[in-house]
Amino acid sequence: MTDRRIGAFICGCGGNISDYVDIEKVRDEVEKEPGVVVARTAMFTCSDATQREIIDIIREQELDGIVVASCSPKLHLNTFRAMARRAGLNQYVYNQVNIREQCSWTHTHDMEHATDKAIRLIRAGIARTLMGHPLEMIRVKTIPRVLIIGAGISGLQAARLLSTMGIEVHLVESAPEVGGQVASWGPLFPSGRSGKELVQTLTSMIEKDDRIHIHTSSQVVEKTGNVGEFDISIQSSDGKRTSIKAGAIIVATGFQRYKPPQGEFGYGLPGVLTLDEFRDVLDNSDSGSIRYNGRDIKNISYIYCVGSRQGSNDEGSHSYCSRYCCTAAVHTALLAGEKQNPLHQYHLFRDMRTYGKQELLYEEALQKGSLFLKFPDEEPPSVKASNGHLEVALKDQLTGGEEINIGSDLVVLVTGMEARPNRELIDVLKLPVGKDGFFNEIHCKLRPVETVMDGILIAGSAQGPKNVHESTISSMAAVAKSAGLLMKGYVDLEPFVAVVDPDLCEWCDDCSNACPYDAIGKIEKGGKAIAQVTTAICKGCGTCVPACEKLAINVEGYTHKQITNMIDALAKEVV
Amino acid sequence: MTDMVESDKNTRPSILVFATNNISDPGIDLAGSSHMAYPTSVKVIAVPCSSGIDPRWVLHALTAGFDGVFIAADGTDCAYLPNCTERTGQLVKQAQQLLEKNGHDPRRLKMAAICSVCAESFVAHIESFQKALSNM
Amino acid sequence: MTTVNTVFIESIDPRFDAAACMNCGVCTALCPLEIIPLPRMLFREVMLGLEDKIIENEDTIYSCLLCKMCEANCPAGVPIAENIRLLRNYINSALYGLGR
Amino acid sequence: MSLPKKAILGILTDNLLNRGSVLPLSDRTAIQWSDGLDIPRGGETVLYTGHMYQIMPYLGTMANRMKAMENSWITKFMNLGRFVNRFINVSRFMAFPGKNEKQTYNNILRAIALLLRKGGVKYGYLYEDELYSGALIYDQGVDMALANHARRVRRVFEDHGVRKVITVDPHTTNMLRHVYPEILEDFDLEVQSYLEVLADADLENAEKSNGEVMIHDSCVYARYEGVIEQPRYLLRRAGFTVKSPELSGALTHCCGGPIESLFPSRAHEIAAKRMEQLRTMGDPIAAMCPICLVNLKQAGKNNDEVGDIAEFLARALLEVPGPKERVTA
Repeated sequence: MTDRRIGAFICGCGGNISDYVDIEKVRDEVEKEPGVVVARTAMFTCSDATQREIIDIIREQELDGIVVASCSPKLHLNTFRAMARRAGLNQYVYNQVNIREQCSWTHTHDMEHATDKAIRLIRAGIARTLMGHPLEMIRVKTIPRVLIIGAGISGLQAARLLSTMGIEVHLVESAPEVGGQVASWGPLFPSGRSGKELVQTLTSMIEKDDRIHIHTSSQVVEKTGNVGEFDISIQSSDGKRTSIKAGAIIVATGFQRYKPPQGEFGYGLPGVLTLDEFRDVLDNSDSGSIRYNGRDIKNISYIYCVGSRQGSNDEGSHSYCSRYCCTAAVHTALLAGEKQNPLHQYHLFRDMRTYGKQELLYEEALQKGSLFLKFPDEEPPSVKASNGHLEVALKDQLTGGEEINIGSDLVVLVTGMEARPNRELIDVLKLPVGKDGFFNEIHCKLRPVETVMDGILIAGSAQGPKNVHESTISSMAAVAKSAGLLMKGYVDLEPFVAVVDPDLCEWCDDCSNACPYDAIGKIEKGGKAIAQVTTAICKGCGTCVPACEKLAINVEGYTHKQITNMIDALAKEVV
Repeated sequence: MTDMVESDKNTRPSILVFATNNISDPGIDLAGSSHMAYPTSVKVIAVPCSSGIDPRWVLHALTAGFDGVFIAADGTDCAYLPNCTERTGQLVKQAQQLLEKNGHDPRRLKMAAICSVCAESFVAHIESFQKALSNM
Repeated sequence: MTTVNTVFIESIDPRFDAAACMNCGVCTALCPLEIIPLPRMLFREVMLGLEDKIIENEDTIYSCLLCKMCEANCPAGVPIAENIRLLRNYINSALYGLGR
Repeated sequence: MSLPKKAILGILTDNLLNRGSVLPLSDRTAIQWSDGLDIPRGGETVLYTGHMYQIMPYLGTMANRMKAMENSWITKFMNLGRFVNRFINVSRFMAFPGKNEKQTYNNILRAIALLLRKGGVKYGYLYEDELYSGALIYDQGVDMALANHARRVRRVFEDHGVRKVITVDPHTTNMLRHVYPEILEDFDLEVQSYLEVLADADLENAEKSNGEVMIHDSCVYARYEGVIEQPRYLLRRAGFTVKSPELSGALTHCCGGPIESLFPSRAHEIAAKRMEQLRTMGDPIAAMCPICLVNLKQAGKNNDEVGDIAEFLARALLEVPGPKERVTA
């Protein structure tokens, strides 16, 4: 049998579990499992009092493994890991079994079978614990230097802030100048300062800063190493290569503007412009009038959501909202209204998304006479040229589907953002991108700006459409994350990585080929070639596991033995 | 009579679900938080990524007595692998071949992408899979 | 298909103000006369310069009670009664030649 | 076919421009109510009737005739009517109210005057110098005609050195308090409705309970002028138990009156609908606006069903004959 000493603690969750699962019966059954020396129920296992009781039991009974059957591990895994540590145990001999979200709450009408299921789930947790063993977090040394890719508004902000924290920065920019797209923009909401001014302020700070090294006309071409110590090669347009060591990488490569194909909403006809093109017209018009092609502009129609929220969810489609364009268009209309009065401005929209403080801008535009017309998603407006004018036809939903024809001097297509084509960079960094082409963060709320690659963070619109404000916020988050990582001098990583059984392994390189992160190499050990996992690079995805015919490679916490024993425990009848 | 049917539905056909820690397991949690019902014969093991599910585990589950295995994959949302769907699809094919070789109906393995808010879709998949399994 | 008439828009009294209307429909729901195009749709038609629509709705414009049931409950604070009055004013002077 | 709006509005406008009122009254008709009250002429504070109560008996009978005309061949001749009206006061021929009706409305004004006196309020009256406020013309959006008229009204106040005006109906209150300051520069008279004045005045409570009364709020008082609590307070002090229909106060339902002159049938439908709402309890109904009063009376079964709030207050507080009988000084 086993000499393990496992404690099982079953939570009633104040009725959330105990109303639907007979937790006393569960305890009686679980207590009989081999290896279990103590099984208890509690009303609230997560309460301080119960945690203290469990700690006492762990010490008295000299437990070497614990299972808590309660809510989803997403809620309390770390609570009970901390409890295990306080009791003097390795936190990885603790396993949490979800008998709330995946049992009591979804089987509220069948207590008998819900109880049966709870018993089986806990048995599986016990099986996993029996086959588990203490693990140590993987500690990696870090270099206090950050490589930032992209010197747009996000990258510049990140560089400046990291420097104030005493962290050295290498700023790599593919263009000959820093500043990115914002550098070419006119007045921005809400400060009213121009993008150009904003970038100049940042640039002048950065240029004076000894801790920030700028590499323009350069690309990242190679990356090895791992969090704490990456080795990066950059290549400038003249072919010169430089290698940089950095503890973390911030990807701030930004977006590119959607360019409508010829004919989309009349694009290509004289007087049909994208929002950016119209901003240029405005910036170059004297005050008192707006002129285009030698004509005074009196009527403007804006068509929203061009290149946004279009198409299905297919690869490369623009099914997302570009966030910034509604506000940008409304802001532009206000600027245009200041240049020329009277000016009739018609905004043809699907949904106005001038959220938060930007709502004030929308209200101002309403008050100043901009008219907003909602067209149905499935019936977009049409644009055609007639007698030197443009005619925009739409069905206005707010007048009950009235078909309205607007004679316009200009039609402005409010275009969105799309992901930059970063193929080479994606290959070098091995960063996952979403189907929309933007870089993926791990979780938009729980772990924003972080990627699955430890030590590689994303900032600004490289992650998805953002306005300048949101971009700088996200770059500050990336700064906080990277500084938090580097200023300690080391980083601890979860130990759920792949491990090779040297007895079973006979190096065939199948696992190494399967690994998406190049984390597996070959070494000589005991006179034979075997696979070796670089733990700091391994993400623990387990892709190598099914590749190995010999069952010689496992992911800690999810070993063949653990999984098959869990399956057996789940399948076994409750007598 | 109704109790009988309800109870039968809860015990058979039994399904083992492989879910992923970051995406599909939270989706299944959400089904519970929303008090959606699916049979108790459905049990979940969460792993880091669906591309790491070993076909031999699938065979083991059917040998151990499960009637079917459902892989709740991350699809294109996977934070580990951009081509996770492809890889998992490949594994499903391998696993189905393995099942067939061992005398099991390959349709006893099913895969679908379940995202972190796909609670309804998960329950619907389970329902249709159970129906399909009952007819095998 | 109706065409936007900017000349008409400019001839309406500039005090006409329905900009804040968000088309919630409270006005329509509360109208004791149950006048359907009043006031939200009518106001949009004014702002869009659909002059034909305004003339079509002449009777509606004069049958408003100005009781302000809608205005007092308008979440956007649109001065509905005043707008109606200004539309009457437009028709009186442009169509009836009154008050000159 | 509806009534020809152009012709009707034309007559009303012409009357206001040429004769100082939409439905010109003789001086005698306008001031008859004050006979025997010995109200001082002019003064810093004046009671201002705005002719609304005095016009009502005429408007009521005229509307009835118009309603009969609404779908008839006579409508064709309305344009001719407008032409003739420039020389002869057509509206006089269209409206011949009965003596009793005139007396009812005059008595309301007398009641108001006496209530104010009882409350210790000192005021004068402008007699034949008083002018109509132009409310109807304002509502119909004939702004140019109104501006001219408003200047005339202001001159009357200036000539008499008036500083404060006590109004007797919601429409005149709104015109003087909110509309005039919009259309006239530096128009800053203090304007209060007699209900507001009385609520602040020193009135003794009634000694006995006077039963229940259903209150009908005026749209203009409730939603334009915020006068909601005062009438209730006064009725309670006068010993009434005040009932309110479901739609009351700021949510009060219109009586239909404002469209009486152009769409009499529609106006009567609205009045009937409102009467249904007010009648649920079977209590007497108190209106506080002459337009409401005339409309609801028309929609009501008999003359007793609806009364003016001033009549209720007078009956309870003045120890003089009630609404049906004549109020004497």
